[in-house]
Amino acid sequence: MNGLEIDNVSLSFGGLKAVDGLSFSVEPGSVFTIIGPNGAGKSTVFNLICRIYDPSQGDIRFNGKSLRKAKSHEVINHGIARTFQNIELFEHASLLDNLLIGRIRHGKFGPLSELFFTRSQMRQELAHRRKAEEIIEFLDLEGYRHARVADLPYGVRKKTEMARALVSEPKILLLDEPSSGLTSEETDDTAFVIEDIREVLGVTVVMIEHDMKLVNKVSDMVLAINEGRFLASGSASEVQSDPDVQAAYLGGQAA
Amino acid sequence: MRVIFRKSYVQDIQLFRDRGQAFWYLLFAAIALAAPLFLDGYFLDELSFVFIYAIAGLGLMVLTGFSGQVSFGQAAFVAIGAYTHTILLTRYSVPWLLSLPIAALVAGLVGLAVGRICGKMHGLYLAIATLSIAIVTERLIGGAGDFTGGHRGLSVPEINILGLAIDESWKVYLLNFVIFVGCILIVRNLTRTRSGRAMIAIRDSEVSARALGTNVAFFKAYAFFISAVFAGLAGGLLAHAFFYITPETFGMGESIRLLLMIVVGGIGTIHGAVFGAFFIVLLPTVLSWVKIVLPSAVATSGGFDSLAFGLILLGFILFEPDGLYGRWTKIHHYFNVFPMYKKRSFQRQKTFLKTERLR
Amino acid sequence: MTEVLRASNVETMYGRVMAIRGISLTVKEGSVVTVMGSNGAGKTTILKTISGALDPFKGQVEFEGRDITALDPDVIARVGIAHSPEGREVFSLLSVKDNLMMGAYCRKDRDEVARDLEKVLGWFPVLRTFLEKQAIYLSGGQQQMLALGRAFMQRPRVMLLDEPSLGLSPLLISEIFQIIKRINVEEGVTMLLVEQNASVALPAADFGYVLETGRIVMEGERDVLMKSADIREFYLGIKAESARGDRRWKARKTWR
Amino acid sequence: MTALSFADAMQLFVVGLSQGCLYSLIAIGLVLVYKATEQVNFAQGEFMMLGAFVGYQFIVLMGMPYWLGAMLTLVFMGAFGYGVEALVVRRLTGQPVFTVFILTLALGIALRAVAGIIWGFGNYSLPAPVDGNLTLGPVIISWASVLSIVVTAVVASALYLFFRYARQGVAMQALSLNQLAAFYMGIPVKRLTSSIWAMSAIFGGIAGLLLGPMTLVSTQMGFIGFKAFAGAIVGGFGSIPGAVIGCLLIGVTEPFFDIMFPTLKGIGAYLIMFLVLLIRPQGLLAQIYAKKV
Repeated sequence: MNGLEIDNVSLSFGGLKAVDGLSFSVEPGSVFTIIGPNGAGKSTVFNLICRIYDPSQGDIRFNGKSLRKAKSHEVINHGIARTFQNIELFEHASLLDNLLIGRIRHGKFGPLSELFFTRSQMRQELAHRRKAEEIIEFLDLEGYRHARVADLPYGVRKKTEMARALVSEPKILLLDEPSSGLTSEETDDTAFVIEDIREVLGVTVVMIEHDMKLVNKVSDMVLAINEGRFLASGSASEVQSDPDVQAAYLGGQAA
Repeated sequence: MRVIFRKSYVQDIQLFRDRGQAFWYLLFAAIALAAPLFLDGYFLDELSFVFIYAIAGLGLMVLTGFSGQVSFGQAAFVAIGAYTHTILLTRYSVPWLLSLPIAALVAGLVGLAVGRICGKMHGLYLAIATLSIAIVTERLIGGAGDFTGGHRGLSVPEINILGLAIDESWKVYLLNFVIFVGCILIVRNLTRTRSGRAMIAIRDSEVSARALGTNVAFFKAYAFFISAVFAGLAGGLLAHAFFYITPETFGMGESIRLLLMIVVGGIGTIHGAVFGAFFIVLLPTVLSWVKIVLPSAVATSGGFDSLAFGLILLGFILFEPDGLYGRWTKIHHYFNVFPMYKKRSFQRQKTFLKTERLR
Repeated sequence: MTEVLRASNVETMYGRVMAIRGISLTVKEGSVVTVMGSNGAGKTTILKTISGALDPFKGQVEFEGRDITALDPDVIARVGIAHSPEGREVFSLLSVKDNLMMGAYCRKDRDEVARDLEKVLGWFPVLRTFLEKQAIYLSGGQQQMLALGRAFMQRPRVMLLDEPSLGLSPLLISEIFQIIKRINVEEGVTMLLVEQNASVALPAADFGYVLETGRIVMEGERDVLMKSADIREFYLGIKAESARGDRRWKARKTWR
Repeated sequence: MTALSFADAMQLFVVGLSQGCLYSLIAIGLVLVYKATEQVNFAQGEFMMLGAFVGYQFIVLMGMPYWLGAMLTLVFMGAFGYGVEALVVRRLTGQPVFTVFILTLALGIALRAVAGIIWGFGNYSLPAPVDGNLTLGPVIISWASVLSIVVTAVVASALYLFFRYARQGVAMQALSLNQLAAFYMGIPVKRLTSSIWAMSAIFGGIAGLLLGPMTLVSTQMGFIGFKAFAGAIVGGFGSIPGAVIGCLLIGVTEPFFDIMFPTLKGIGAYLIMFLVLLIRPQGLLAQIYAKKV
């Protein structure tokens, strides 16, 4: 089958089950949201997909191919790109360089052509640059192109990280709390960006998110987990009306 | 203040930022090429040393400045280069033009192996591991007996390229200069292509470098390889400059000196390696001038040179952590914006320590 | 009510950027004051300037009439200001208990400290179960509780809270804010609260400031702010539904 | 390679043990600073050298009674360590670890030069605190070696307890983990940091006083500090028990290694360290944790 499949995956840290027999699948072209209380294992799921952790049981497949044998730097070659909860940018490089680093999967290692900067190398560099510029325009980052990432405001850094994942031309984008730390105004923008990512770029989005307004606006499918286990899934409104989710996560207050 | 108008993407990846910059660099190159006309042998020899150290420094810059791997063992690769080159020349009569690249490559391969082994180490662990490589290399060369000349050392023949004897200071100077420029171009090319970016990615965040498809172990080893090739090249040239090499020439102290050199120059920039080389080579000369005006009790005491070296370094780290190149850009900036210079734009703030034990 | 904290005309650089430009604010004893604003507006910088982690370029910070501008952060902490920083900043490799006891480092009254420890563990029962565990193993929400508890263990007169809701689930946010309110009411600790999430922060506060690009653009009592159209639109996210549903263009802020 | 008799082996073992204890004393000073401030003091070997020279000044040149001279030396070292932190190292707080590497390397160079200018570049002898030998069956061990073993054991266990239970000890760890947060707690970060450096310099001084009589006092004696580094790294830098274990491991294996491979004399410590790092890149008692992403 197509899309991303998590099949009965478990992982424990020192006896504590962080993820416990979790299964779900993501339809291509959809926006899939994972919600759940803090420490429910949401980021761990991303880390499992990206092979930072090795599951103790179960399989993760993308477009029918198992990822279990892949090394963590090979995951992106399957078309899976991600952002991080606490922003992991290349702080001392410019925004543009960050995006160009995002193009790393689209290049071959050619020591001689690199060190002597041949014409074909130049053409390659220009192609990367054009792609980076496309994404810069797509996310309205023009003004910051040559700024050092460490000097950028938080909201822009957040967008930069998204841009860096997008220049790698992924098939599926994992967003770890895209709205955390943003104001409601910026969160609204994020909603439009996510819709554009899906519609204009045709990228499947899997996100972890707390802001229920954003979740309601963009998700096709919502999965709620708690303590590493499945809690509920369905449309955003179905999941929110689920009594288990209310008790463990929303605390009765309709968001 | 000069503003760069960018009209095409090519502009950002060109060798020079704009015409003005190209003009200045070409002018410098021209002056350097013409230097034998107006400098005497002593200064040409000194400048030769500057170029050679700058080559070794460029290598270390790739390793430490770009890929973020601190190495206290660069002199080991310089030694391997120097010894391979000398032994090939004297024992196997390999032509100079072949011997030097082989020496660089041998050093590079050893570097590759070290990089592969040390790939998982970080910060202090890597620093001490590489330091021990420097110590072990020195001992191994010293202990290898006749093959390397042991602790007695080896004498190095004159440079001879295809029958052309490079026997005078100005010839050696020009040869070193050409190789030096070549090395700069290579490092510059590295910075504007994929591998260079991969190294910077590893330096700043290994996790996301991996997530974006960087084979971290590979590029760490590659950085070691390039750095060792440069060191080996510098070693080959240095052997000629010294005429006679012993294992002690390339001990732990030399490794540390090389590292200090790129710090004084300004870490992470090509300029830094060059500035640092100027500093480290010319410092003793400058100090010998200073000594003339100092009371003889101070000047003749044995520790004066190293005390001065230590104190200058301390001063740099405390007051100008960006090194000579950093100071230079600030002065440059001052004149560029002349009446509007604000001290504020480079003001340092209270900073606080955060643990690096989590990675 | 008397003023306990006052900042007058403070300007602070953050890196190479002027992050706050001439800010004056006052905090009355026993109140909860919130500072709202978007990213990069300078909210964190205000707190850091008050607690001494950043030195202001200009201006003055006073605590109970005493000038505390640009003192070292530990001195300011001992004066009676506890800062619970953004991103929790717990001592990751120390146990939960040691983390809490570090809050009480400067206190000599052992019995009181023990009582306060019990109080904190009463508010956050989860912490009790992890008491001997290293803080790194706590989830984000638990770390937030720990940071809050640790700040309370200082027995401060004023608490500076930086984004206590960051990255927390809706349930946890409401729990944490209940505790914050309790500390304020029951323990009489004055609060200066910086929040992105105005929809939780403003209802919990008595007085609010709105910060935009380093300047205060609006201030007022909670009830006044709650009625402001701009606040409702941009910070509380309550929108007049337009005929076309979601609007993609941005309304202009007028700060009325 | 010659076969070793049991008695010879025991003798070598004891020699190695006391040597390992001296490495440990230097390494403890290193780890102490690292544990509390995450700074690495490459000049720790030079601190030891300075301790030995100051002791030489008081005891030999000025003719003080041994224990008085030794006490004064340690007082001097404490003040010196405190001053170095307060006046020099503090300015670099928050800079990358690498910057502090370089700073302390430079400090080491300067200290060697200063010692050479003051006391000269020769070799000088320092009296041992205790004379005579202890004979245990076939093994002969000097009382000075016994003393160094005892001192190391006492210092290491006292420090272990200090970091585990004392309020200041925990606070020192806290400030190494997150200095800003420690400031926010009202912990007197600056004073504690300087005190740590003072303690570390005192341990360097003790090591210098113990090592001086065995190797002679010279400006070069500080290089032994690199072996202490190797030991601390084998143990997993940042752990005091680890440092002691690592240094003892290196101290004990070194004499055997030197006898087995005479041509490689002196580099055994580094080869052992390399081997350990190959298997455990973080040392025996790892102090590095995975960051959450």
